[in-house]
Amino acid sequence: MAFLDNASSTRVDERVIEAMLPYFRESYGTAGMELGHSRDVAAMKGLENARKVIAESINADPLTIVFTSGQTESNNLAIQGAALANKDHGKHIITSSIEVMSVLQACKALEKDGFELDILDVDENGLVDVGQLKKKIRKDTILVSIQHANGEIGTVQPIEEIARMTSARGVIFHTDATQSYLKIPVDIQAVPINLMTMDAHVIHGPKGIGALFVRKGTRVERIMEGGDEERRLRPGVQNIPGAVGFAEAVKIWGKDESDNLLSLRHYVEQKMSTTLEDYRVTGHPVKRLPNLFSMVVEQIEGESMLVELDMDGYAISTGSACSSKTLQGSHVLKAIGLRPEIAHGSVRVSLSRFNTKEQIDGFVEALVPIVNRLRQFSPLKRGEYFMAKSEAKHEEQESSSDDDQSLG
Amino acid sequence: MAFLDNASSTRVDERVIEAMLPYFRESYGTAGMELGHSRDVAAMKGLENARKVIAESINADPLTIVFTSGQTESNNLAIQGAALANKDHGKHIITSSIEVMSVLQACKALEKDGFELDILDVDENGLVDVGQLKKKIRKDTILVSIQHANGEIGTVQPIEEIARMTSARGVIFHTDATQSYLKIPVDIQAVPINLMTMDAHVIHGPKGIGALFVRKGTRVERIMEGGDEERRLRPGVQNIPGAVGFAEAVKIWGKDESDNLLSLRHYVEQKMSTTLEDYRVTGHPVKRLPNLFSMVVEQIEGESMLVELDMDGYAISTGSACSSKTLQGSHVLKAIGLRPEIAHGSVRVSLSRFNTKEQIDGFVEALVPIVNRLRQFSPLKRGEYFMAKSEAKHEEQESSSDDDQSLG
Amino acid sequence: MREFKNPQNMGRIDDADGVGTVGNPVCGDMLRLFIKVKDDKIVDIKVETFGCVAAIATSSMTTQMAMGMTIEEAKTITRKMVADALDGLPPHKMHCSNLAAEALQKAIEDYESKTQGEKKAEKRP
Amino acid sequence: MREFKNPQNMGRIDDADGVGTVGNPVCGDMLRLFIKVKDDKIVDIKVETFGCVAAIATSSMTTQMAMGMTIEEAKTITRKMVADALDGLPPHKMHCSNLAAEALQKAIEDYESKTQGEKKAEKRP
Ligand SMILES: Cc1ncc(COP(=O)(O)O)c(C=O)c1O
Ligand SMILES: Cc1ncc(COP(=O)(O)O)c(C=O)c1O
Repeated sequence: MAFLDNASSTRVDERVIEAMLPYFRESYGTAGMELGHSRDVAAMKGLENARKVIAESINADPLTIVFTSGQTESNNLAIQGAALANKDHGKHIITSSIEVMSVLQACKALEKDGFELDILDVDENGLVDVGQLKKKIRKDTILVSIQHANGEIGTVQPIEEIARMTSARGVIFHTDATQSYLKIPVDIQAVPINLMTMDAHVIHGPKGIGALFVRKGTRVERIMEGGDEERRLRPGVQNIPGAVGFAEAVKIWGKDESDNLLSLRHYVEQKMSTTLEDYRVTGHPVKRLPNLFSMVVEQIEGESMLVELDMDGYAISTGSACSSKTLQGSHVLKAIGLRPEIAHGSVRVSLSRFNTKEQIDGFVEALVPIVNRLRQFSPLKRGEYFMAKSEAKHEEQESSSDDDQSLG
Repeated sequence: MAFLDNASSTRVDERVIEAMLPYFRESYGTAGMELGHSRDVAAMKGLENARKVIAESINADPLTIVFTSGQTESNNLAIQGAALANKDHGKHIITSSIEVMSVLQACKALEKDGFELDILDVDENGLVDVGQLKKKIRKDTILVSIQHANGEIGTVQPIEEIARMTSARGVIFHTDATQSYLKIPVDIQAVPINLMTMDAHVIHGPKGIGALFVRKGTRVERIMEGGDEERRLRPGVQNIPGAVGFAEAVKIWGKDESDNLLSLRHYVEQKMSTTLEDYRVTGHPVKRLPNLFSMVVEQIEGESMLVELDMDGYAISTGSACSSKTLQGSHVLKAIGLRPEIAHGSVRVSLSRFNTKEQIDGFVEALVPIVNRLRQFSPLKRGEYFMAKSEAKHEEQESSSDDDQSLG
Repeated sequence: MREFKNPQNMGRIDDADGVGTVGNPVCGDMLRLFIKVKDDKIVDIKVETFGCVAAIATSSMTTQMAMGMTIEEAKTITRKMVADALDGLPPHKMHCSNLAAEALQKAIEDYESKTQGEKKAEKRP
Repeated sequence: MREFKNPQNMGRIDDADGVGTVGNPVCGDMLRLFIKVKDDKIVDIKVETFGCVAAIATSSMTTQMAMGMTIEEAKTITRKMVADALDGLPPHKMHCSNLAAEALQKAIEDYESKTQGEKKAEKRP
């Protein structure tokens, strides 16, 4: 089995499992008390060492790292927390149209509480226009949330530029760095990001643990009530084995790992370009996650490819509407202007340290006959990949007034 | 090392670790898609089987179980979520003075949002008076939150009676059952509880995973935004290994386990009564968690005992003010009317399946000389254990106007 | 899954007696179903499917059911029959399974409208 | 930790020359410190402590420092000296470490007020 869906989640590295085991078996105390019994002290040391490791990975102070249950919670804490803590300064928030649901929905939920929201368009490569962002900033803008890299198409945003610009204007900048963390290093001393989301489960760490970097002086309110844990920003007994596993995943991340992933991605690209017909790479051609290759394959639908590939032993993902419970296609593929029937043909390959060139060879060799067979009985003809932006807008309005019946 | 602090957290059972490993190593997919690749399908099956196991343990439908990151999140989701979803029906909430911080603080935070809060007193055994609760219920009462069992003194509340009473009045009833779960079985078909908090890490499961039972028809709003996971009540990639471990902990809970814990607690009580002088058991003499023994030892302070016992290899906990970062003594010991200097002498022994009579013998034999030595140089004389309730009220007002300097 | 892995009767019939098209690639699935009729019996049937696994599987299932049936028999093939035969589709996939049966009915309508034309032509002399 | 495990000079002196009591058990820690003085030197010192580990450890440390000192030397023992000697108490425990030095100063005051009374009595004849 070749697992090529590492942007969804990753295999937990054996060294990470090893690192967690003592915290299940021996140091299973909590980290509440300063002068607790030995098991609590050992647990607390594990937790605080983990915090140091995460902090060092972004050149930050350990005091700025808040452990959470993962990406969704970090994003909610950042956005709800910063909005509520700073509402006296203004009510305006800016985000982009290709953020993950936890960012988009958290921002939209704030609209109901009287906040005003601007959602930035992206270009056909998925890039936010910093000039446009700059223009949208108002006197009462308190928060900008733009992801570091997109999990579906891999496009990397110019967060350094955005951070400098927002910082100069006294606006809080949050970035969801879940997909880019470690893969594209960030030095928090050099880049004035205020809040940054990280998650363990996409870097061979466990599920259920993430972190939020909170710059000193950035005001954030907690969104869950309770005790004083995590500098009162995230109460409750900490997931200490999770934090230790998270830190181990960070420690074992190789110096060459991003380069290796990029080489492997180049191999995918080359192999694909010499073997497959009528597809188009999505995401920015250069500013892209080293481990992410995504494309749309013309005339066929992604879920069919996914299921056939799975039978042949290859795990990929798709942004096809068929593949989601709500039958809504990927909002990201829509945002970059893909026609719905084209977006249906989406295939995402996301790599990890456990993938090999042999797996890629096997994958592409399995994919081609599947595509050919599905194309053979497709009622669609070779067509246009992109619609004009205005057309896309129009479609969007139409489809939002459709009911579920008409989707599929 | 004898670990007698199992109400804080517990050793993860080897069988639980074994059950989780395949979800770290092989079934590390997410549970987002219905027709995903095999790893996702395997992950989803693991998650849904876990949900079934938790559901069966309280005789509920799997659809009523929402996985969360633990007690704190379950309590916040229940209280914030139910209050916000039902605010059109009323603004009045009732809880008790001995709830955990996540319940008390979640209720208090709602006061700032315009909700009205009544906090019920408890008697010297820690019991809520159902008659008093009944009288406090108003036409606009929407939520009552009373824990099943207290984690510091072990007192078990009459939740069946409370549930029947609130249900008859159309008031939502939430109970934090973290400490009692499995130890005191609850049949959700027989008892009209609306919301119930459970957590894995006090029943030999992992930290970072808990659940909230949400009765069908009980309206709750989610407190974090994101995707559609967990019936939209708790978005984000689920902690699947955690859920599987949680379920395994439930499966291996022995039929006789509560009885065994109670026998061991009786052994502690007996041993203590024949060996130690000038102490008093706290909590209800009969309606108490089978695994929890707590007491206050006269003339001495708990942290000192804790540290000395730890050096001798015994882990216990204390509600002494010295043992918390804020230097606030246990609000529970205050609520049952203990004088502050008496509350300082608190010692909690909480048992698990890994404890033995030999450990108890060793513990009591270690405790007695420690108590004697500390008493020898205590400036306090043998005194009164309890102050009148009115006196306690007075003290509370005084101390809340004190600044940190005066605490210790 | 078997139906999906080895779907039967996929493709087109160039000289079909009836063709039915349903769905819209913009919204999701699209099907085009072809029938060849002889002596009121379906003697050949093929389907082109763009869409999810459920749509492909029900396409295959529907064509296998209809093959060899009389037109009147084929008219009784409903969504429900197909779904039951495939049993246990996730609820949100139910509407995909409707498409093949719908396409079949449309193809039959198309055939009937054409043959009624022919019959009228036959009656004319 | 060593100071806590084997605290020195714990207990009381029944015929003490000076006694200092600080703290309040209601708020947390309470200390009572006893000194015996001969030729202006502290020749015996004992302390009763109710309170946390830090209070006990600093009680022990303070009494060891003061033992053998002249009254004037003992007056220079400050909270800071004790905390430094124990080095690295958690911040929220700092105030506990103040108590022992405070109790010592109070005991010295008590001693001086008593001896001044005596000196006056001596001068009287
Ligand atoms: C077992 C256990 N879990 C969790 C907590 C803290 O929970 P919360 O943050 O919900 O007050 C405590 C605190 O007493 C506890 O004893
Ligand atoms: C790796 C990964 N984690 C988590 C999520 C879901 O996150 P959220 O609930 O924050 O949208 C996604 C969704 O795309 C994802 O790809």
